[in-house]
Amino acid sequence: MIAKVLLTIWMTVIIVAAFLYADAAVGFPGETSRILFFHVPQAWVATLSFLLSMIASCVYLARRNLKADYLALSAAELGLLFCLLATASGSIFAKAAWGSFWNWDPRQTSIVILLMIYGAYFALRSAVGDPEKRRVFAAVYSILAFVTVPFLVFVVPRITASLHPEDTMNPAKPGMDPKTLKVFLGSLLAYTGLFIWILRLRLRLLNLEGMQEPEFVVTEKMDLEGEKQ
Amino acid sequence: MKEGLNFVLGVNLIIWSGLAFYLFILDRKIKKLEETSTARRK
Amino acid sequence: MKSGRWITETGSSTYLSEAVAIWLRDLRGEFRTRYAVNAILMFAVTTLIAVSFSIGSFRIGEAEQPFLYAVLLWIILVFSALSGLSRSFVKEEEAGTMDVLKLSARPQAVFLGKLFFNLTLLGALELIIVPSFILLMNYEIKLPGLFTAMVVSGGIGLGGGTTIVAAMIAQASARGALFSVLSFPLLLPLMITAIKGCEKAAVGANNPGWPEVRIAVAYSIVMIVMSLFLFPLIWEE
Amino acid sequence: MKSMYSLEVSDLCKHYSETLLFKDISFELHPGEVLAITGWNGSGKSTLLRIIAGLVRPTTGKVEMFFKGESIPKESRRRFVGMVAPAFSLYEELTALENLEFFCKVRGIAYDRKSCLAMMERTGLSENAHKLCRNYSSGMKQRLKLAQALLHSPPLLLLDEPGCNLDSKGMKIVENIIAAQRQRGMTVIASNEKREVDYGDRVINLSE
Repeated sequence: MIAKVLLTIWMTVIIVAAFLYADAAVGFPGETSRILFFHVPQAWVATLSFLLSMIASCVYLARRNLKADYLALSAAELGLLFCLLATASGSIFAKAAWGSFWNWDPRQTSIVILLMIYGAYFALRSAVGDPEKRRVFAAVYSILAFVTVPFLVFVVPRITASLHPEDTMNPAKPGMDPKTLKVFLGSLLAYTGLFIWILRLRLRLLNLEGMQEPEFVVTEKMDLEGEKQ
Repeated sequence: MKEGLNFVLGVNLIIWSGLAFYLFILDRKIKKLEETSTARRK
Repeated sequence: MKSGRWITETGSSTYLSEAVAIWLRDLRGEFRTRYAVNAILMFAVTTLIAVSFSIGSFRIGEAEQPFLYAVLLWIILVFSALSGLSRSFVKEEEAGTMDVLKLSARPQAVFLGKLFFNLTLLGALELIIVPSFILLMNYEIKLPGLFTAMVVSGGIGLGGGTTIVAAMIAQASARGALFSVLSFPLLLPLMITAIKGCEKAAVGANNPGWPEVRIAVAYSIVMIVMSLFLFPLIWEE
Repeated sequence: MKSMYSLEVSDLCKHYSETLLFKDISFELHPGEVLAITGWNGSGKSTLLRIIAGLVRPTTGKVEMFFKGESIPKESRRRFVGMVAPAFSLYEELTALENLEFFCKVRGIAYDRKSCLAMMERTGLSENAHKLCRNYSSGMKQRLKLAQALLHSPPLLLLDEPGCNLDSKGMKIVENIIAAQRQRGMTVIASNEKREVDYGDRVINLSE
């Protein structure tokens, strides 16, 4: 409980610091670079949750315990949410810094492709009726999609960058003077904390739903009883 | 330029406090649900 | 029956021979019903005609031609593949032969057999579409060797990436649309690479070691190896 | 011959999301025995057979086949099992012989025309071995499914309503098959027809 209160305070500190304490990075019009204290952690959490969902999927395929699937599902849901946030904040920044909401800069392409993978993941989950098959297929797909991510990270920037000669400086890391770095890392920590907080809430909800299923012979393999959180 | 920042800061803080508050409510609601369901199960 | 021939030892035949049996069976079935070939070729030919009619070789300047034509070629190839490659599994499910196949063949053999079948379809698709695309659009290619290597390795990647997805959607509802939605994100890295490779081939840029072709080959190997591990999980209940 | 093969099913249970199909099904089977499984429609007869064949995963419980005392891994169980079910169908665009040829090769048995033709003879299909299955009547398709299930002379034969769509001659063939299988292997029949249930030495009723 205390952790959540601390996290709330910490995030507030970060928000204030992002606007007052840190100063705007050079090379960007006016104060626009400040959004990066929020945009980059969002993208970071989206990728982190995709990785977590993939690992949970591997665990599910290996041991077929329901908890792993719940984790894979909630991580994917949160990943999609943060991916949308990152795309939105990214295009706001693009509008302010380069004048156009969308110009397929390598960072934007990778985020959109991640968005499409999540979209496909949930399309697959909703298209398979049998619960057992749905969980296996979703797990297999998230592993397959994860395997293509390294190609995206290395292939897309190298190729799309050269496709757009007027590609300007990569906005990922603004000029990292110590003050900005402190706030940036703090924000990264805050967002990761927020991610874990919401994830746990979502997991507890899924467990509650899981318990609603009718009383039937429950095997030790499928332990639906939530062990003490 | 500065006062523009204060406005944006204010908006962000309001959004964040709303979100945090919502999360705390969710937390309590789920805890209550968990108690009732574990009670029913015993 | 002659004296009962008990199958005592388990692996009496290699995966490959079983896969070839499935491949030949699929080819024979396809030759008679032309179920998948029609879908793919119809789609490819109509899109090709539409593209060449609307854009034609006169409207685009010399400078952009190599890149834009490479994009158009690969859009036609990828979406034609997506319109037909799921058929081999979907037909098995709809005809009810999937259960018998599950009972008689090993999952890896089924995957390889279907992969070979899909690659055959893609080979036919490329043999017909790529030359006619080059003719219809009189697409000038300076390095034909690199271009062919790119088209072939891209095609193998297409087959490698989509076969396991086809097996999954065959056992799900809303099959057609789902196949493209699921396959496209997986194919994007391959498609971007192939476009880049074909553009370089057309422009004749010096391109030591054909990096794009090597990326496409690496992609195919990764996807096929991953699919071999994952396929048994989606094949057996 | 007696203890060469055996099948052990221990406290099987299967449910589909809400409905519970059956619970605590246990039995053992040895060569020479025929087990009949009966029950109302939807009582899970076919599902039980599919679980034994390894096509479906049970919610709880275990199915194990032994060869000379050693447990056969699930992946290779299919080489020791032949199954016929109404939901199955063979490749319509191929001829009967091509179907059998395919199933021989895919199971890794050396394909020889003679034994396939002999199998066709045994199921009374020899005169239209070269016709496309699309033009087969449902009875003839059912007999071809029986032929396919016996190709690799499986020690365990699973028959889900073997007699469906069969005329009296067809039923005679099924009887011979069951009699022949009794000599050297195990058989499980799932059916509601009294005649087929009577083939079984033991009967399990799923909807008691």
